[in-house]
Amino acid sequence: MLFWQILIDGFAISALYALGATGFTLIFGVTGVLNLSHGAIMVAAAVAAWAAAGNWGLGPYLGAMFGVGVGVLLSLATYFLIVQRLQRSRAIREEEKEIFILTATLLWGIMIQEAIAYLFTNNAKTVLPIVEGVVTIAGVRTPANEIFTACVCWLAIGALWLFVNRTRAGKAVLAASMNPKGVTLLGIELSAVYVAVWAVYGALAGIAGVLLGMFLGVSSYSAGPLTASAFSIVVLGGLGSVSGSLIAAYIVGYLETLTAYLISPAYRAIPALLLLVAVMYVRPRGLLGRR
Amino acid sequence: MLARILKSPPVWISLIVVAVASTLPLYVSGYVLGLLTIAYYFGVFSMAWDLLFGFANEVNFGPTFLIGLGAYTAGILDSLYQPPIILCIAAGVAASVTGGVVLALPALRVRGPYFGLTTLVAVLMLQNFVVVAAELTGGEIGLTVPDVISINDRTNYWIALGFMTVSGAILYGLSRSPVGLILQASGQDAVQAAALGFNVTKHKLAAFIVSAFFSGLAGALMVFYLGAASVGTFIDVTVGVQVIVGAVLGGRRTILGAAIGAVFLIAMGEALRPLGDLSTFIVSAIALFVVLVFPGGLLGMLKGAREAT
Amino acid sequence: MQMSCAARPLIGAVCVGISLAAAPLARAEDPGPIRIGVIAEAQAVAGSSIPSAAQLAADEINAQGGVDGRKIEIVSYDNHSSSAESVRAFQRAVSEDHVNAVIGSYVSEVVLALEPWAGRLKTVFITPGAASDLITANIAKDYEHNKYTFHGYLTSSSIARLVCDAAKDMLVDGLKMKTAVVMSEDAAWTTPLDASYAECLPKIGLNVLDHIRFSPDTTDFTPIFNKIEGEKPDVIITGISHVGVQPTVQWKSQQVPIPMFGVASQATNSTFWKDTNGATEGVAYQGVSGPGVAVTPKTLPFVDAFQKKFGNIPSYCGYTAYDDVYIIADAIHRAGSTDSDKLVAAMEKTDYVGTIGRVQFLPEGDPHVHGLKTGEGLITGLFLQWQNGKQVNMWPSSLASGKLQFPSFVKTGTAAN
Amino acid sequence: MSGSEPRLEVTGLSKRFGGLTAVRDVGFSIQAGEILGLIGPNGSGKSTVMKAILGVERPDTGSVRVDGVEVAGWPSHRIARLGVGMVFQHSRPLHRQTVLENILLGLLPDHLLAVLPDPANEARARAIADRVGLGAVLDRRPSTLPFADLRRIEIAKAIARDPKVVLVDEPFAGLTARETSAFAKLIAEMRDDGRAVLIVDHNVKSISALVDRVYAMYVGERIAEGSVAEVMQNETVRRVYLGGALETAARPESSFRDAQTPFLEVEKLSVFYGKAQALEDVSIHVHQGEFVAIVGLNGAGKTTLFNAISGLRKYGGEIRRQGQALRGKSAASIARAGIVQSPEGRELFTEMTVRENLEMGGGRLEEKERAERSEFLFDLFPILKARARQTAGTLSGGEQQMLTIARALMMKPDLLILDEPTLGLAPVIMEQISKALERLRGRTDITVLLGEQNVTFALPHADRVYVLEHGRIVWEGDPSRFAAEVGERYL
Repeated sequence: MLFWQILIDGFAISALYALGATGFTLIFGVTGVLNLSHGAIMVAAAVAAWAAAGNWGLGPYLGAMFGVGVGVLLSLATYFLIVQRLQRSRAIREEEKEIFILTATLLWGIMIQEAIAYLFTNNAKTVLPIVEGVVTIAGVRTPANEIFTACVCWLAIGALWLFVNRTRAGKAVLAASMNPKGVTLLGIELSAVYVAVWAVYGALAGIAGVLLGMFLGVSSYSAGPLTASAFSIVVLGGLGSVSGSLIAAYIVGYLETLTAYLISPAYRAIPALLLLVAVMYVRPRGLLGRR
Repeated sequence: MLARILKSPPVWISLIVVAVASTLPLYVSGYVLGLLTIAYYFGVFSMAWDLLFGFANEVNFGPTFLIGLGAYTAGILDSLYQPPIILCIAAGVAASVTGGVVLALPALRVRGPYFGLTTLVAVLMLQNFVVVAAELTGGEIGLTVPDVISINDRTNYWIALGFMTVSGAILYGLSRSPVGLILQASGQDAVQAAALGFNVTKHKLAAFIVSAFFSGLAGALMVFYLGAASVGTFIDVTVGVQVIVGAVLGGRRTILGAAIGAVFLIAMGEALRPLGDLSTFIVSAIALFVVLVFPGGLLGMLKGAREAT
Repeated sequence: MQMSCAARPLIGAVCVGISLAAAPLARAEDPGPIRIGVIAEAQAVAGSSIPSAAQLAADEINAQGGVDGRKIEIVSYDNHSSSAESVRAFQRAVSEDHVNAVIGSYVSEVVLALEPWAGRLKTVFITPGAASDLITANIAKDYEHNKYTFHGYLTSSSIARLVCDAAKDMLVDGLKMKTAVVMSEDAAWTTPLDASYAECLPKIGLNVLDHIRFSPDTTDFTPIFNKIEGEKPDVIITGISHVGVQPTVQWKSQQVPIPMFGVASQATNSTFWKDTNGATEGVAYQGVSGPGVAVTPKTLPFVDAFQKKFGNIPSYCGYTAYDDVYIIADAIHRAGSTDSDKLVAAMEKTDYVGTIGRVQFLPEGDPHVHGLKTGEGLITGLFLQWQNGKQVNMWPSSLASGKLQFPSFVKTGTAAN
Repeated sequence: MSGSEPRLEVTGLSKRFGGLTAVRDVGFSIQAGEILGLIGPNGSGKSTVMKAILGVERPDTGSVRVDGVEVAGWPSHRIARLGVGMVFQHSRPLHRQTVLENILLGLLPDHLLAVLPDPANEARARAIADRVGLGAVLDRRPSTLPFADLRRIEIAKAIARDPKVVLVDEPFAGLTARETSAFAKLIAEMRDDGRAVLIVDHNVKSISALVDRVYAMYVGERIAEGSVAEVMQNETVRRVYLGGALETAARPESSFRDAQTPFLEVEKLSVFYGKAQALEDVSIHVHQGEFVAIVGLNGAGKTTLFNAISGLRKYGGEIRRQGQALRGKSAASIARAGIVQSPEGRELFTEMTVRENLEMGGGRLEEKERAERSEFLFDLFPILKARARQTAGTLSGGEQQMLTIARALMMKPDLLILDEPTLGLAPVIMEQISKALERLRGRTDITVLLGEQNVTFALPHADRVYVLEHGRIVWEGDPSRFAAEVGERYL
């Protein structure tokens, strides 16, 4: 019983982590950017969906789509207003651009977060769920919503996989992550690739945010922790390695669930962090890191 | 060389500024003083961070790890045994210096984002520890410290100002001294520095220790000013962001700029308080604007202006 | 002031204008208005009612000519729910804005950080919403230094006792329940709350099977609910304030078959139904007041006025903040001065019927000195439940306007039959 | 007093990186007051030797002795303190410090307590500055100085520590003729001070005036050692650098249809890297179907020229494709327009399979056409077919080079730019690639612009040859005349 509970709950939460982290690592792998406004974008998407579905009466489906749309817009804004400007800036020396992008995206994230708190206050909000009710799996009464979340996460990840491995645009993205110059020399416009990646990223983050909003609920406070968890998962899995982050997401997800069930909900986050620290010391590249 | 340091504009300008600042209590309200007191401590945080980033070229996302260690160690010691405050502060400093060494270990092995990450994780760890060890640290509740250095606005203000001035002088002096030169060389290109016979590891480690020393000291002093320590004040990542933004805003690799930036941030935040929730938004917006448009930071802008004329 | 504006961008500018204009204006006439500082969590559900309610009270008093001809002026500060910000705000209030008293915060952590400053800066300070017993304990420990702090809301332990009283009548006698699990957030105010729960629940015949404390930043309550369900209690006795939406929504979405009963501060707020998409249906919570419940003759007029002015129903600390302004005004009137020590003396003699009952402070020497007296004829508290979008009072029977009913997925009385 | 004991003695030095052996059993010694030239083409392992001496790389076997002290495996800074100095090719001065402070750095003790500046140092720094010719610019910031002065700072820093042994990495790269002689003088002075000097460079010629002895390396091993003259006469060396007797297949320029407006015209091209001018008034042209080779040593500017053509670099002057100016077009659009580069760095997608890499190249072709094309290329490079399912990263250097060329050919280029295709490859592999190019020329009328420092490889294919030196075209003509007129420089 307990075993199944842990198995099922861990699976759902991990799927959510995985989706969140995938976009984050994709962006890093292809554009080399660690986007610290990640959490804020997720929250923005969720809150947008909440407002659209509830306050403006668009209903759950349109609301969710609206939320994802907001995610994409914000992600593109992040690229055009901040990342691109910094990458092209001549005033900043190359080796310093990293810290500048990190600082700038952090500030940008705070702005988004504050804007949300200002417009919608910072109480937790839960997005109108698309599916309700519960089903019983292996004797575990599970919210349909939870299963729905896991499914959508995996659909999204699967879609990403197809995009990257089966479409030409996707291949270009993959190639760009390995060797941008090579891509240019083959007549593919890097700038186009980057825009595509940021759009895809926005969609992933948006979906993750909206699902989180339906499953657990979000508040503007969640932005920081969300970025942090994506960050740690991605590093655990190895920066830039999508499969790595998927594995890492499940390791972290189950570690947390196990701790919450077997030890105490209060210590939930700690084992994962310890593991992360250990990895940082023993194998800084992360589990599947290539760089 | 000393003569040159004294001649350099940033130094005598800041000397004048300090002189003026020290007279503020005579004609400024206690509230503004209280505000500046905090700002000055943040100034030290930012300067200590800039020593690591600007000179050792180590991007430390966990300044609050060092600050928090100092602050909480001092605070907890006081709330448990009430020894003389000076002892608590010493203990705080010791703790954060140890933390600095711990932080340095990975820094000397891993590069780039990985190190930045380790530091971030360090903060999360500390934060979780504080929450979990609630009975010791006050957890989410925050720790109320029985003693304060003084409840007199002016005294507190002068302590903070003096502390910032001294730290600034030392850090700036270091950055301009021969060791500072070596540190920069090590940060910029370890191979070349080693080829000149410098033990890069040794110098970077030293930088971490110095940075930790001042972070911890400032943290401990601030606890005994506020009379309370909470995760939200000393450890939370957003605090670290404020420290970093302060340094970048003021002009990285300048030490003094860091202090200016930090004070500016706090002052802005307060000046905009009437806007309520929007104040943070606007402060971040301004900071972002500076980062995007004047990467040199406030000092950079001034320099630019001077060279332009 | 800004806070109430915060919710309304449009008039924000106006409000800012006012609060800025306030400062110089004050200096002008003599002896000048009575200034009361309000430090609150503008962005939080509960906190946002505090400045609004205080302002409402001030307006009413001023409309009747103020206190001995002196107008009352509210100066508000948003503390972003942070102790440090609050300390700075407190300093500003006293040294910059020269307030005569401070009403502050529903967060115990914040109040505990401010309490020593009230003593240091010798300024009367009353909290409308914090519950931790430490607040009054500190006063008892060092009266001379801490006497400036007053606890304008129930202490955790008294709240716990009120919950037990209600549980006795409704759950044990009513639904024949025998077992309970206590679920509370890890925060300053719940430590004494849990202690009292542990003490009084068995007394009324509820056997406490387990006691779960979780970190206030918990987002996923699945493990917690599953654990509780595994232990098959008849009821979950809650102690939550910082969290609210998430446990409630997940309680519903996971269809936890056990009723939630106890303290759930966020549930007192009228927007809670919308925030939870109605998941709060059936949540039963302790309160000092509720919509449509005439605890005292003053209650309903206040709620109406508040709703008229701010468009929503006040949170629990709205009521107390409103009363606190009157209490301070009354004390200043009786003291005939705003001198802090005189004010403290006068406050201690307070006997005022407010919106939540009859307010009297416990005297020096009591372990809860400066805390509220509770019980028949003073403050009894209420027990309400969300029922299809409305907060309906169940207890005490004298004020009840409905009876407990839980959503279909909740199985009650299983233990009984 | 052991005058005969060598200052620096390297014996049996070997270093492997994963699979490949970078250096095998290298040994030499340098006396005080002697200059040894360590030469070899790219990938010959000479820089690995240098790093091993400096302690940047830890040698697998062999010993490195400084004044008889075994230092193999020591950390860099200890070796440096023992008296080994290094003049880096790429100068990275402290940008916010003055030239004086940069030199002072070299004089500082490795103490944490060195907080107070020592005036004596400043005097010494000034002396050194005057000696290397920086006296006039002491208080300027490096960013305001010409390239040559930045190199001077490096020399100043190196001699500031008064080292017994000085390693000099490609002293003349990117310098003008006049600057070159000035630097030669500085290095000669080091010798006269009784230091042991090791100069690392690509070929004998450029350093022949300076060195007492030469040690030539090729693919990680010693191929010759002795006086400049001896080494230049050495058969192996001549073969490595010049190849044997040439039989060239050159076609007269007049034989090409587009004689009046050549397919590609480069006119008065000049490119700067910050201070350093990489290209100066370079003018070349390539006809439809022509095979043009640009011969030049490393740092001569070949890659820069190609990158300018491919639109990867800003430039002054004109580049025209069939009369159309290319300025302002994005690199990608230039590639799409049929000017395709097979870059020196290969730039393969290392985690993709060989086939996927090719498909990336043929991305814009029809399914069927793409299949045909890859068949054609598999036939051209049979080894790639065998490796089709392997990821590019796992291929050997030679196979990677072939894949790079094949990937470029997948784009059906009008003009194929080959940048250093033989870089660090073993002779056998070069042979294979050479054959492939031969067949390519036979079957298609492809136009090729080849950049090489390996004359052996370049000449047999070329219709015309340009010689690029210090960013200038110094010779143009028929490959058959090459050996006689400019061959010597390429030893």
